Amino acid sequence: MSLLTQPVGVAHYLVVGAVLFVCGVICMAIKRNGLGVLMGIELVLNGANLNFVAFASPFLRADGANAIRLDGHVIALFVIVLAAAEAAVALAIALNYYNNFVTIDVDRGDELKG
Amino acid sequence: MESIHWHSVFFLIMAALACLLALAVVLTSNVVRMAFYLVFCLAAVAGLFFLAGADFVGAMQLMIYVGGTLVLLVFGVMLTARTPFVSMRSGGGQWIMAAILGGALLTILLQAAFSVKDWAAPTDPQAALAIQQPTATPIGMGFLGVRVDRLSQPDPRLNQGMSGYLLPFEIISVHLVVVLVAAAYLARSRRRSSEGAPR
Amino acid sequence: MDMQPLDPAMAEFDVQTDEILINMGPQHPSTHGVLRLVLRSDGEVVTEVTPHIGYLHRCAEKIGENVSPRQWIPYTDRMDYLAGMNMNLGWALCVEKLLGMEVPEKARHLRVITCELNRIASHLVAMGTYGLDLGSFTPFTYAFREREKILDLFEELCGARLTLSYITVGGVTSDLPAGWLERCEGFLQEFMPIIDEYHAVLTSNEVFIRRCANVGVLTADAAIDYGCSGPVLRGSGVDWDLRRDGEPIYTRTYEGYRFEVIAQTNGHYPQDEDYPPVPRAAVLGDSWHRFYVRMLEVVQSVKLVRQGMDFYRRAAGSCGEPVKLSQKLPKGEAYLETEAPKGQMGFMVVGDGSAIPWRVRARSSSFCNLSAIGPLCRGCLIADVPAILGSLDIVLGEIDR
Amino acid sequence: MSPNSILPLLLGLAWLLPLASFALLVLVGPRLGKHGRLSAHVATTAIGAGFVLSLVALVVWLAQPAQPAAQHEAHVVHAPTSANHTTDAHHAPAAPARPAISGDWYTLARFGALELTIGYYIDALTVTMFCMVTLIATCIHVYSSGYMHEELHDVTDPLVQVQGKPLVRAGRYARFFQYLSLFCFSMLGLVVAGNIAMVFVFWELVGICSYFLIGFYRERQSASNAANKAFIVNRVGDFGMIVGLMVIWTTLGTFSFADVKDAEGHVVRPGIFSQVRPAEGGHALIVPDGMVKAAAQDEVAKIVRATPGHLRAVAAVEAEVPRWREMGYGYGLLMLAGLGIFCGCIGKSAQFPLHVWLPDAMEGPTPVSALIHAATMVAAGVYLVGRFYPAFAPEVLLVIAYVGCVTLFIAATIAITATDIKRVLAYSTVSQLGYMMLALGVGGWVAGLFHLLTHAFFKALLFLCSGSVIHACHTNEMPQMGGLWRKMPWTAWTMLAGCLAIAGAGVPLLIGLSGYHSKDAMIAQMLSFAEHNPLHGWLFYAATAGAGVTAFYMFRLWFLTFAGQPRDKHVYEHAHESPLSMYGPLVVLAVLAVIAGKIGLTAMLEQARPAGISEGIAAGRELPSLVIPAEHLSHDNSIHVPATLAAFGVALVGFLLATAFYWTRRLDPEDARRQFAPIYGFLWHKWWFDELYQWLFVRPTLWLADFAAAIDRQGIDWLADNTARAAKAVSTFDDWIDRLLVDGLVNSTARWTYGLGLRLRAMQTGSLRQYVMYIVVGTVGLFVLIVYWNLAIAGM
Amino acid sequence: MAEYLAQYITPPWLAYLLVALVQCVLLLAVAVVVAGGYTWVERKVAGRVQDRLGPTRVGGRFGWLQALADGLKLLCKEDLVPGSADAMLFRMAPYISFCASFSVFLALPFADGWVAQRLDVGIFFILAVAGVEVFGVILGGYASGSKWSLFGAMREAAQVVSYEVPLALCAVIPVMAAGTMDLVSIGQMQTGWLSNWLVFHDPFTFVTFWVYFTCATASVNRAPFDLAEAESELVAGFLTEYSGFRWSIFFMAEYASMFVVSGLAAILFCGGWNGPLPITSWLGLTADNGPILAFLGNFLGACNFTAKACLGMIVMVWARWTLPRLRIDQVMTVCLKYCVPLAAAMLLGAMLWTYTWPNGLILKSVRLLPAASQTPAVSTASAPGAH
Repeated sequence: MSLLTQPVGVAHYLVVGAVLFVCGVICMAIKRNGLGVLMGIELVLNGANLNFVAFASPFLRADGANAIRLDGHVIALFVIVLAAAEAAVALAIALNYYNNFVTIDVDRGDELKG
Repeated sequence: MESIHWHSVFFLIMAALACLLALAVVLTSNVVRMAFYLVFCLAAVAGLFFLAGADFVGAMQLMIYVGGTLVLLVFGVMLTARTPFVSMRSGGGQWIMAAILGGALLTILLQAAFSVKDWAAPTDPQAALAIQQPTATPIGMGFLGVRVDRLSQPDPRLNQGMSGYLLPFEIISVHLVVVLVAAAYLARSRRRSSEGAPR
Repeated sequence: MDMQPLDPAMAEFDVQTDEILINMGPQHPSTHGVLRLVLRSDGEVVTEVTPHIGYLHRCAEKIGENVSPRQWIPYTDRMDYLAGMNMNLGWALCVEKLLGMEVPEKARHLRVITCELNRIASHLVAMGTYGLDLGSFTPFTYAFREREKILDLFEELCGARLTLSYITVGGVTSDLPAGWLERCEGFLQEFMPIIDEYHAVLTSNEVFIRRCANVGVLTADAAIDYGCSGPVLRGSGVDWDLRRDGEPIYTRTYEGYRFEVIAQTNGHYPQDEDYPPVPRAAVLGDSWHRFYVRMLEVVQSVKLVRQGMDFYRRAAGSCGEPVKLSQKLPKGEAYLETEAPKGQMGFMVVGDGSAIPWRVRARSSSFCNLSAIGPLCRGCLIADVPAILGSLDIVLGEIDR
Repeated sequence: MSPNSILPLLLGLAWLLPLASFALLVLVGPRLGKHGRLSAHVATTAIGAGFVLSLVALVVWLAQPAQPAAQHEAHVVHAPTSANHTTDAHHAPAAPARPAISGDWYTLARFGALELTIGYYIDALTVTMFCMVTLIATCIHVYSSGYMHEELHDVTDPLVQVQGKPLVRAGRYARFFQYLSLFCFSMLGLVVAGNIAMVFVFWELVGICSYFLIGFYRERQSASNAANKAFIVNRVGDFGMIVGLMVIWTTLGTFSFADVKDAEGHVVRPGIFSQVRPAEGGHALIVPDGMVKAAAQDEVAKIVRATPGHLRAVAAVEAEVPRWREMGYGYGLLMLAGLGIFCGCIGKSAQFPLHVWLPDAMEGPTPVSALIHAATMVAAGVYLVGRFYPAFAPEVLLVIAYVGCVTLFIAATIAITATDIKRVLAYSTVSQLGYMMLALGVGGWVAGLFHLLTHAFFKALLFLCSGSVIHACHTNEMPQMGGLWRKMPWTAWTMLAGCLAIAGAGVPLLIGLSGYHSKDAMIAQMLSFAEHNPLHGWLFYAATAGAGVTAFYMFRLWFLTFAGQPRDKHVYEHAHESPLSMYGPLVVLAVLAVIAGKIGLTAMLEQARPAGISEGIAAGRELPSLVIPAEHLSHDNSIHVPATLAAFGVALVGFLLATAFYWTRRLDPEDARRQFAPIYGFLWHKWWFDELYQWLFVRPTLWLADFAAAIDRQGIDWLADNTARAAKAVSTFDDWIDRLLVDGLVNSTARWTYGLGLRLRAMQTGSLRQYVMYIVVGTVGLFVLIVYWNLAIAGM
Repeated sequence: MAEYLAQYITPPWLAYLLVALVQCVLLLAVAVVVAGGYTWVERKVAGRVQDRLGPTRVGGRFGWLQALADGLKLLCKEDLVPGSADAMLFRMAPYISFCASFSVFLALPFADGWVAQRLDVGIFFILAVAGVEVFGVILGGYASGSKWSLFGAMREAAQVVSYEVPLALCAVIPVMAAGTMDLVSIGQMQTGWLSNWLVFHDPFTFVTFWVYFTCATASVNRAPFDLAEAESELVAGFLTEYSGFRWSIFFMAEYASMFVVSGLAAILFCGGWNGPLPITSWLGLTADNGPILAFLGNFLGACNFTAKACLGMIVMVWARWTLPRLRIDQVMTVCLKYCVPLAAAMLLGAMLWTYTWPNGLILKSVRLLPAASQTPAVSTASAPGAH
């Protein structure tokens, strides 16, 4: 109950970020659908982004002077933009993959197996 | 009874939403539902951005991620959505493996999150956020090479706007254009036509 | 830097997707009835269209072998239910050909007046629903407004609006009521300016032109090969109209009438009025031309009706005596094609000496016109399928009979 | 009559009644009723009466007037003061502190200063344990009367073949209840015992009862082997316990827990507890004088030699004792005593590395498994740790914690793969005992014993349910069951209650089944410990992971047995619900398993908390950085909430995984098995422990015997022959060296390189998802490395 | 209001919850009534365009209760879920669209300061949140389990994602001219005469307005760009399998979106709540003359704004009932070959114009938030010591 009456801090954001990150990693690790892997990557990026934004805010921590401020926001923006770019390329790759293998199952694409 | 701290309440709602939806993304095997959950997970993250005082980043998240990237993703899903591929299940072993590894990673990350005392003990963000603050302008200035939040930079070299983001911004922009062109090129497929001659 | 080896067997496509089969119909807003089209499509691109018919089959021809020719007239109404008069006329002429009958002068002009009015009504429906197929609702209401007036005239004439059974073997069932000609003249007068409105709303509308110009191009040879007729054939530039080029028993009906056959010959239409010009994007034989031919034919029909009214006023005598139900048909057969609004409608009757035909057959123009949809739609977009289908202007009652 | 006099009477009576029953049954058991049918009634009546008496004792205990701490007499062991409960609202005891009651019934013998007595030591723990043991024993007696009905007539044992035919033997109904009565007597004696020697005696008595009952079907080779194994393995632990006893005897001169007082209430001889934690020092742990002197006997000898006069020498020695204590004399002895006692506990409670006997002990009849090998006897080890708690040095506690942790993890993992329903429960028992040990080791005295009590209820329940299932199906193998809930609803639902209880089901932070509360308390204490000792954070993580594994295998068991579709038609069709005498006890135990967390057990246990540990245990001499935090600290929200959520969340994941695997079948267990083939094999073979021991201990012993025989028979011949052979051998050896070293080195280098390449190639699977896994493993590994590297630099 | 209630209701959070609920219900009720009213307007206008009367009977004259009757009819219809549909997504999809399009009202100012939440990045927020609406359509189309619906969804995805680009480009131009993304500030800048409207700021904004309106029509799926539900081709596109209330939710979302884009056009280009003539200042209904008069002025402004937005919507209706539907390739051509380059060119032109005449050639009013004085204020405000 205490969380309802006390202000939250960076740590709480980090917890959410961690959960998203881990979910993303698990997603990447177990989804056989290539687009599922892609979604896992998006989750991972968002988990990281959340951390950047949380670290940027001087109000979420006791040592506000150490907040990374604008850097956090800008890096988060860059991450979003790069994620968009990545999604476009990954989608193109997925489509090509689909055309070549007639499936989107990433387990089928093991031609580089040692 | 202590007064409710609304900022925390909204944080909790958004955080719970984000976490649960992320979990749902992991657990569901239907790729369209995954996309569906992901959208709302990312929207909840955008809500968290707003709560952290990053209005611009939050709106950006909504616009680019939720509005753009995910529509793209869903597009891909629909292009490749043939019934057997909509839900592909993973083996039980991989689930266990992933659960163990994920649990370990989560443990480590949580430990790291709570390792610094200052991070858990904030000043009151509710009061701070109540003050209307422009968030877009500083970012815009930052892109133009002027860090308005670091004007009191003691280092004179860094104070001359050197700490801005003009160059990275340009690089990112060019990168984005190049990547989009490349993606468009990649997405076009070549296949052996049945007629044997180009159409 | 040449990255791509130019292999002639390699074709470059857009984003490649799987082919899917789609059922367009039999319940679909733009199949004009219960037609079922099976589309094989690759994304939005249609690679194959297969029409499936028979959902409206009512054994009309078999019924015709069990009733006397006059009794079968109401069944012909229900073939092309949008042009009942023309159907009646085709059957009546066919039976008359077998019997060797001649109809009185007055009946001949009444037949022309009603058939051409019905042609106008049919083309109005074709125009209105074509707008509907292209996503524009308003022309439909405009077209139906005028069509209603024609149907009002018919109602006054024979009591029915759609299933008319007015023209009969041996003439027409009744003479004109008093004042009918004036009301018809009044209608024609107010109808002529409205045609310009139609041209403004559709024919010369930029979006409309982009939607149907160069879509579904049917060359003249192909049109002839597929047995197309009517506006579909003339839209491909074949100057052929049974009212002028048909069998004598049919052309005799139009004796003394002046009209143009609407077909683009030598690069231009017979222009006796101020019509919107042919857009540059349009190609002979495309949907736009088919639509345009119908619009111009409406004007010709108006002219024919006016001439018919003049002839009627001058004609004397009765308007024909319907043959008796017990009229024996001679041994032998007769086949006659007439120019219905949708195309050439053929009827065949075989008599065996009794009052009941031994064999009755109908040759449907819509059926032949529809058969061309496969090649027309190959490689077009899904949105073009209704556009092409609408330009063919089919009626399922006639196809399935 | 005061409680001080009536409680010994009541509990003594409750203790002796089973003995009487045993005596009666030994004499006339088989003649009581047809085939000894009535022997069940005799034994049940005896233990039932014991239960009633225990309940009366409980009432008397609760009704006795409060005694303020100030009025405590010197010999009274202090119950915890209530100071630490101000912060702990919902665990505050309803009644104020009450002292333990101790005394002797009978003196067996006196060896100089040492008295061997039949004594009692009664505090809240004793009373609670009495109630628990008698209650469960009563239930099991009732259950057994139904379960063992086959023994009422001649038994045909298809598992034993005599000359190609199944063995036919006389029924042993009465014999079974003899053993049960004897066991109850022994167990109660162990609980009531007032000194460590008496504990040892009853310790061995329960051991022998266990031996008898495991080998109940003694004609079966496996049963007889299991009985032997249990007995021998326990001896290993008892050896350590004897060492501990000897240390205590030689250095402290007493076995008694509490002080021995004379009629006026003056202390005649201080007991173990007051020597280790004297009241004058605020019950802080010190090395007792006796141990100091024993360790410093060279110094003592010097002083005695140098000082004339016995009294003056004694005085001089006494004067030196504090200095010696400061120097650390005697601390090793204290640790040795603690470790020794704990060795016994390891054996009895089947802790690593002596856990191997318990699963095999499932050869006995199922009620025995429930009573002895799940609920009571194996818990005796935990009970003894709890009883002897004041005398454990912090280092010993750490050892206890680690042993418990390793045990819980090993056993839990083995339980995942077991298919024998009783074996799953056996490993679960081992694992849960490990939990208790771990909790006790990290300072969770109440938590550990609380779990002991709740565990007794639900584990007895689970075992009885499994007995019911086995009774119905005539097989132990879960793969042949399935869908049984339609056939045996009572068993299914009571077992579900047990599974939920052991998995710790509940509404987090609000309410739950018994297991939820006790596990919660333990994990919170572990987290508290981990926060104070980051280097030992493993314990918390392992225990939390263990909670998930527990939920997984328990629900795996339940789903495999009761849910889904029947896998063996034959078994399914012949299954039936058990008689009332069998499912009646199930219902009683199920109710207890559900509510036991909230009936004031913790408050009861708080009263018995040994003095001096309520505020944590100070650092030991050998590991000065070790901190064992006070238990009430773990009730703080900052510890309690995360611990609860972590335990609950992990258990939920375990449950969901089990659901996905075995109920909804969304995931394929076969697939998982293939994926983890090596790990699966490892677990399936129980971490190769049996084979390891076979190889390490059994086989060397046999070899040694063979070797001796060989020397006897062939020694001389061998010597003669080998003189000649030696020459040949030397040359062969030379040849061998040549091949091995010169050729072999070169060849093996090449082979190793090649083999390594092959192995590494296998890692390059081309599978995207596996690469992701590698990355995560690498990240986690790096993180762990960094964290512990830092800690090692900073903390050590 | 919440503070007031909290005095009487014992758990304070209950009071807050109650107030929030009441406000939500109010907003929803207004939205639903407006959407209902607008269906009536559309039917009437369509009727007139088609030479018909439109609804005449329900509610006496003009059929003004027709929307209610329609609503009742839709409520009474069976809520069908096709067997092959992904039932969960199918049920959720309308709500997504609805929530997205109504969330936008959070940042849409109706008059000077009459906005639920004045956002620093208001225009950005609106474009972002409005973009989510498409997601409901796509999901609904996919989840219906019908090929027609899937086609509708695909078209919607392709179309809306494409049109967001020129739409955002067009929105950037007035933002650049105004120097802020705060919609209230943009509105305040256009106070006064017609000439202060941003559409008359320079020739480029004038052209941009028409481009914007085209793109806005396309991005809210109105004819001639209503490909996603093209009834003559795709039966009803993504709506094919929807019936009853769920269908009407999509419908309301569409109307709300139309209102939003029209309102945005009004704020960005046509002065927002400031009329062609400065009537409020003539009447003295400004903040200088006390709060009551200011309220009146704002009320007039809100009416003005609503009227402008409705005008935009009526234009959309007009276009819908006049033009045939474009084909998907033509829609994409319009977007990528005409709107985007045009908008980009206008952006460049407006940029140069603003650079050359910083205060505009026609727009003479002083900037309310001069960029130069704002920057230091930001830095001091965000310094931690300031609080």
